[in-house]
Amino acid sequence: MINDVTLGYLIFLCPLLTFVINGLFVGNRNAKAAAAIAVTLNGVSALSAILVAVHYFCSTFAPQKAVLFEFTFLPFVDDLVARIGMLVDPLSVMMLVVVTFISLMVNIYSIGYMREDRAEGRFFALLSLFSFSMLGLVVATNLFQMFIFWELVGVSSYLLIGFWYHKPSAVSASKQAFILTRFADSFFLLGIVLVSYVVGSFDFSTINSLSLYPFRAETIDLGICVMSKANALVLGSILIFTGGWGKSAMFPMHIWLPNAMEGPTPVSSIIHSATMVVAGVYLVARLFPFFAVCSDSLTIIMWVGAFTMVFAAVIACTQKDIKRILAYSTLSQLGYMMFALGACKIGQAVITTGWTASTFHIFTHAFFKCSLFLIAGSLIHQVHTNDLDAMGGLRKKMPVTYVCSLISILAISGIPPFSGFFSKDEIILAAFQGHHYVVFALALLTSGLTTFYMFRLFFLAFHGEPRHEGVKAGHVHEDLAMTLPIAVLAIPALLSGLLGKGLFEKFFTPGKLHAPVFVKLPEASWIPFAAVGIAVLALAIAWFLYASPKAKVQRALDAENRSGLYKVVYNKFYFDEMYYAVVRQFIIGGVARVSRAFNDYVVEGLLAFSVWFIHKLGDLVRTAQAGYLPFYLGTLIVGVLIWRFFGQLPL
Amino acid sequence: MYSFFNMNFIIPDILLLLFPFIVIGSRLFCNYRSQLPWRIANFGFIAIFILLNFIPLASGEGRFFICNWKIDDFGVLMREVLIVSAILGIWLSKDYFEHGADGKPQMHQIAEFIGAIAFATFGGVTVVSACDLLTFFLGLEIATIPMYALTAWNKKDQLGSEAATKYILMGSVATAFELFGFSYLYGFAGSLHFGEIQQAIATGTSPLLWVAVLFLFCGIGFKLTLFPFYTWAPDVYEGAPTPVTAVLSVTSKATAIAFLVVLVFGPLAPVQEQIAPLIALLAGTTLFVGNLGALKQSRLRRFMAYSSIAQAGYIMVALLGPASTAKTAIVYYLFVYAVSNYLAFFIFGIIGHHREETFASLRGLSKQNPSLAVALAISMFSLAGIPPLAGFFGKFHLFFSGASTGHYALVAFAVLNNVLALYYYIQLIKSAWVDEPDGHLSPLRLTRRQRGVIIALSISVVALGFLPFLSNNVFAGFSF
Amino acid sequence: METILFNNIWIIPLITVLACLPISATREKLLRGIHTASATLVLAIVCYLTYRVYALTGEPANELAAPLALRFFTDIPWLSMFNAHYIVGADGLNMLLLALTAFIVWAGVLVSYKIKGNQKVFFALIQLLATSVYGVYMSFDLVLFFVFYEMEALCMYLMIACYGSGKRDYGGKKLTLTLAFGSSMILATLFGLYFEGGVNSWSIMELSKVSLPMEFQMWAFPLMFMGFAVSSSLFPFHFWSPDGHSAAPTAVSMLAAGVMMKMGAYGCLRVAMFLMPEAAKIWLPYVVALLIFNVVLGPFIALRHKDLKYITAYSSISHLGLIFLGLAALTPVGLRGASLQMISHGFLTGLFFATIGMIYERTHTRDITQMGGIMRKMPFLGVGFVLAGFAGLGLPGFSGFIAESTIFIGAFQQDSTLTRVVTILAILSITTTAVYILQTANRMLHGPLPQKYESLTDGCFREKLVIIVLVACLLFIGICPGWIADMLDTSIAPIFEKISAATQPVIGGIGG
Amino acid sequence: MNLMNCLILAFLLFGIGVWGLMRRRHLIGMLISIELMLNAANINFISFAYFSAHDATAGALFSIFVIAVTACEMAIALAIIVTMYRRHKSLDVDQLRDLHD
Repeated sequence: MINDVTLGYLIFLCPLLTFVINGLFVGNRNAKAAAAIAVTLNGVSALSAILVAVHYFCSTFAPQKAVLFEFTFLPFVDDLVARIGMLVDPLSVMMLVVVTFISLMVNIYSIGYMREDRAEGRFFALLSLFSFSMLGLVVATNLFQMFIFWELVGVSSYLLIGFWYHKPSAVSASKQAFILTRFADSFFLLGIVLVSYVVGSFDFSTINSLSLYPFRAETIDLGICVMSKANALVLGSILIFTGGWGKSAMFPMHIWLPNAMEGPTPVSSIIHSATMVVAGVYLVARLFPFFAVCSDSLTIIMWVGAFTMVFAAVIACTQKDIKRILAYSTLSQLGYMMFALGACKIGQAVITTGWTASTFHIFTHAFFKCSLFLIAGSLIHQVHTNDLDAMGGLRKKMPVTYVCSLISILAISGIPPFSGFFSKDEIILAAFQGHHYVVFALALLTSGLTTFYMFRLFFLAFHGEPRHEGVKAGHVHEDLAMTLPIAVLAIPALLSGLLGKGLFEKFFTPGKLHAPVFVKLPEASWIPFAAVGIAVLALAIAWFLYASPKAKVQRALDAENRSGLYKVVYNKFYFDEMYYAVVRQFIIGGVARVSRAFNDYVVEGLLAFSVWFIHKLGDLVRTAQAGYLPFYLGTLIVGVLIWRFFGQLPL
Repeated sequence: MYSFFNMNFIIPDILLLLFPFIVIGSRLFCNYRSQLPWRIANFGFIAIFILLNFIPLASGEGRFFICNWKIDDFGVLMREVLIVSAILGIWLSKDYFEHGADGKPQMHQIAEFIGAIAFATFGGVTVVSACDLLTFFLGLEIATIPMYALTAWNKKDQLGSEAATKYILMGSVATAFELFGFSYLYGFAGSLHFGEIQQAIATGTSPLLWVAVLFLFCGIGFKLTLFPFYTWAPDVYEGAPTPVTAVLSVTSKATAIAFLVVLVFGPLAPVQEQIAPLIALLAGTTLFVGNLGALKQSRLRRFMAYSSIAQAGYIMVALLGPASTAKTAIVYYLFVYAVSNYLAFFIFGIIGHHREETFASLRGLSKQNPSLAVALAISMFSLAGIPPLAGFFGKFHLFFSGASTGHYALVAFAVLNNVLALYYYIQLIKSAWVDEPDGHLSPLRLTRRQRGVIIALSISVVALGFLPFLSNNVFAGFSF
Repeated sequence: METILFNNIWIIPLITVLACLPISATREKLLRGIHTASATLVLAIVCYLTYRVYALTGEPANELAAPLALRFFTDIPWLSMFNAHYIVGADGLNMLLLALTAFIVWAGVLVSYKIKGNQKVFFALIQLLATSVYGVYMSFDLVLFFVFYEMEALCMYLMIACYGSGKRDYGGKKLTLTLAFGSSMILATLFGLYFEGGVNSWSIMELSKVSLPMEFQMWAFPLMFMGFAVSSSLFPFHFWSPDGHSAAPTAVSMLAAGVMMKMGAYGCLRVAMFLMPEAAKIWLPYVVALLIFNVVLGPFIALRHKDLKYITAYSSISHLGLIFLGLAALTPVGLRGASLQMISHGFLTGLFFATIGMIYERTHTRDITQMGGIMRKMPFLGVGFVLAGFAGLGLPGFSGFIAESTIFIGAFQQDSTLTRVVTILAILSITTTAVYILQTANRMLHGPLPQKYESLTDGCFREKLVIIVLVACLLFIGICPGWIADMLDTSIAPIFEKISAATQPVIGGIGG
Repeated sequence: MNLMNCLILAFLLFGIGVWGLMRRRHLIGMLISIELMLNAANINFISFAYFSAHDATAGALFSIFVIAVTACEMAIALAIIVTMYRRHKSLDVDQLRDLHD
């Protein structure tokens, strides 16, 4: 019998099964079988996810939180129990659909993309592990489960980014990604420990429904300082957000994401669209009532998001590596989602439009970003380089790809009626309604920038003269397995906004808030037009610079003789170098060296000294044994005197 | 006198007294290369040992032979220890009468040698069965004087004679101290009999008594190699022939410690608390100094000298406990110590028969003769007090007795010194197990006797400790 | 029946040693076979008994063993001179530790088939070591406990110095003497326990019923705790472990790091804290300060090392620091976390040293800067190492995560300032752990393959079996930790009751 | 002529013995000083026996035994010294430096 619970199990178990079968048995022997298994099982899980979603949203009773299944994992003290369960509410159902669908697409795509690779089986296994862990994260019913799968997401991304482990760049990139996110996760864990200690439970239901008043009186000793439990909760919320901060690659922990390009392109696409980076946003969305209660942290969230949004967009304008451009665009879009969540705060009150907008943007962004990466992948597959220098003039050679990429780029630039328009528009609206005018301006600016760099990429890649011998010679063709997912993804990229809008506005609320809700919202019907206008303007500039008949493409692609400012931006504000300096020089060269020196010289030195001292005493004893009889006789006499005076006899 | 007519418990002592005369006398009836004295010696000692085991234990106050020859459980067990030591000693010495070893010439006059050992043993017996100062003193002298002679047994070996000179000169000085102490004790109590001395002390003390105690401890401190009276030991142990060193390190130590036990738990019992600090200090300093001295030794017998100095210190710890515990501990430890020590000396002897007795000549033992290396490791670990070997349980007894009167600090100090001890015993094991053999080491050959003894001793070292029926047998019913 | 089986756990290795005495050292195949068989037999027995203990959880235990709930309880008079008894028994904690030991011993025998030198002696020593460790975990009489505890010194030096590599004599001496130092500190206090306890018994159960005089506890507890902590390489006494492990042969490193280092922590919990809870309450908050080195600086030191075994040794130091963090928390969760960490780290470090040993057998170097790309040539061993690394950095799914999170949550409930600080630092330093583990794995396994390693071969079946079994254990604990938690709670409950019942003594402050 | 005088005399004798033992480098001389010390002990015994002790015979007996015992001791010592002389051709204790650490 097929009911929601079995479907829920299916959604989980299919990817896990794929991982186990491919990883342990099939993987190395038969790549084709591995691919087949992966696609079929992921298809099943995607299908069941869609079924669940349909059944959930079409069910007669109003959509609400439901726990499909839940069992105890590890009990701690009385109420503090770690459980593994499956939580179903609009947000998680939406994410289930997105994750399973995207991973199905990517799996299909990988059949074509990884055809030449000798470790195809391992690739499919890890890909399924990746989606499995993301699914577990999405349906988590409590912080502990979320952290478990959170870590699994991190490690599987590590394995996938470093998939070509013979490439030093890939290895170091994967290490960087894992360690940076791990660094953030350590704060996340600390936050979990702190919050669970104060609240006494991991469950979202408990944490999301508490209010700070009972905690104001009691204090807690955090070692460094003593603070009231209410403040401790605020601190905890910030710590928990730090986890999402690193996972979603918000500034300044953003550098791992562009470097993660070293992995195979399908990996980048799934990381950027569905599985990894949105986890951070999802975390904040999932715990939104809690953050709303600890409302100070929302401000931080907003500013972090907003800054990353602009920062990444600026960098994206100058890059030449198409995957890097896409990566920075992802950063910028994540910034949108993040600050939308933060922007819900108005003074002490909290509105939920931003939350809806943010989740909506997660939804739409997944599709077009995934398809963009797949497109980039197929381009790279043709010209064997990431560099825009080598592209251009591909429009004729790859018509389907061309059309799909146009759709996705229009979507991301927020041109109606493509999907991106709706979600981004809602976000900007939320910023405006939240009276955060600076952020609002930044958002408008960034939407222009987005349009600019996306079309820069578009024009440089598809228009103009071919700059690559292969392309010139016409060795370029479209691979079915790679083009099919692109085409399929173009549909939601086009329509998801249009169709989803109503759904999201109907169902999507973060749940009951314990913060005062702001009722009267300013009317702003002009915002969409403003946004679209800016986008069109930016499009025009891009066309003028890169596609118009008198555009100087060579000049555009030349990174050398430029202004200093351009160079700084082109080198990503030298952030990689700064990180390198800090880690190498300060951590490894400084702290680690000092601590090792302490161990080797102080501790071992004391040991060596005591040994030396004992040996000296031994030498003393043996020098007394000079074989000199009068001395020996003397010791007899002296001995009597010694014990006479020190023998403590009552003489 | 109540048991004047069943004197069978005295038979072993009488035999032991007659025994050396028989052995030496047997020389008159055979030529000098005959095995007769050796056979008689073996038979005699073993017979005496067996007879001793027939004496029933747990007989309370002990039994008297003409009123000042007391035989109690402690005495019997000490007799057993001494006889065992003597048997092992003559077995060890046998080879040295067939060919020389360790650069020393071959030894002669086995009969007299055995006789001397027997006399020394009898001296020890006299000490443990004395009831008055005179017998006590005589026993000590009978136990000591043959040792002087034994040390110098190799007339041709000038190290031996030098060692003997040092030994006897210092020994006589120590005897003088001893006598001085005795004289003051006599002066204090006005009698030589232990019982009366004890009553006198119980009634009250005076400086005279303390001077006596001081001199007595200093005098016996020499024989027991306590700090700072141990200085003779390394030289004498090195100069003397190996079997004599072994006998010295076991028999004369056993005699000396028996002397102290009889003294402290006999006449001085009422003032045990007052002299406890002195005992503790002696113990602590002695074991520390002994361990320090042994750290960097390269010659085996000197090494064993320091190690036995340290062992003396450990034994002293037990003297702090109550009588029964202390006696149990000391007797048991002496058994264990004798066995482990003789095992080590047998191995060194075998080494010494083919090479010089240094650490260097142990190199590669584990490759040439693994079983010998294992036996060496066993004896060393036992001396270091590593369970489950007997040495650990022996030390445990000693510390148990010391701690039972709350001397935790001393016990802790002694236990920590065990680490030092372990260090130098491991040094020796290292040279036998780890160091690579350098080519020009003459190969080792074991006679049947040697192999048998080594196997027997190794087994007993392993088993004596943790097998309850071995370690409980005689001590279970210990009641003083 | 089961009681007899239980007692056989430590007897079987001894019998094996005796049985092998007459066999000549040249017949190595036979010797290896016998030892493998006996190790497997013990493993089977222990697994069965562990299952039994789990099945009996909650059943009424032998009332003679009160307050502890012991199964297979045996009490025979042993050495009447000082009332030493032969008391053994099993509750959840030590049964699991026995299972760990059995696994590690089994793995250790399997990995040392190719050991150079006299295999007869080597395997005999391994069995003796196994006996001592089994005995420590089984025994509830302090004399018996100490006898087994000290026995290790007898085997360790010979094994390291004769079969080790590198500075083997130095390492062996350092390890043996430091451990002996620790156990002598313990011995010094044992007598005090007996005489101050005043019940004329060495039995832990009997002694736990009396409360020892405070001024005795005040000096005895630190002495005993540090004595045990020496073998768990708590800060001032950690120096033996890197040199010792790096010098030791694979099996010995596995046993030493896997099970022997747990003996110390076990003793701290079972003897020191159980018998002297008042002093524990006073002292432990200060002990926590030492952990800053273990937990925080340990990973950094590992970061600076190039030798695989040094890295692993320092990671062990930091992981064992977490055990003490759990103990010092003095909360049930913390104690359970500490016990979990003992078990988890046993398997984890066993796997670490096993793979390192196998790789070293092939590459003949442990310097990670010399290696690279060997994942290509030996994927199985590489994966084994990486999995060990993941378990080490506390990845969910492996036992390490369970243990560490339990410890963190438990330690955070102890609201003394110092503990809080150290807990926070410990949580934050999981990053450092990740850094050095990934750096090691990348340097060694990834990147281009040097020319000289073209001819490397992957693990043989025997080695694969070891890796598979150990990884399976790690995953098993990591994925369904509930039952282990139940087993541990039954044995931790009495200890915690004793501690929580301990009233703060009148003489305040340190030193009484 | 009372107990104290005798004890003082004995003590002085003992001290003289020690002094000689320390000063002398000649083995025979050292033996003689040892004899002095032993006899000091004898004087103690006899004086105690004469003045204080309640079984006076014991002390006298003891001193006689002491004389006998020291006689054998000296005999052995002299024998050893003779062998020494055979080897070293001198009786100077400073020559006895072969055995040392």
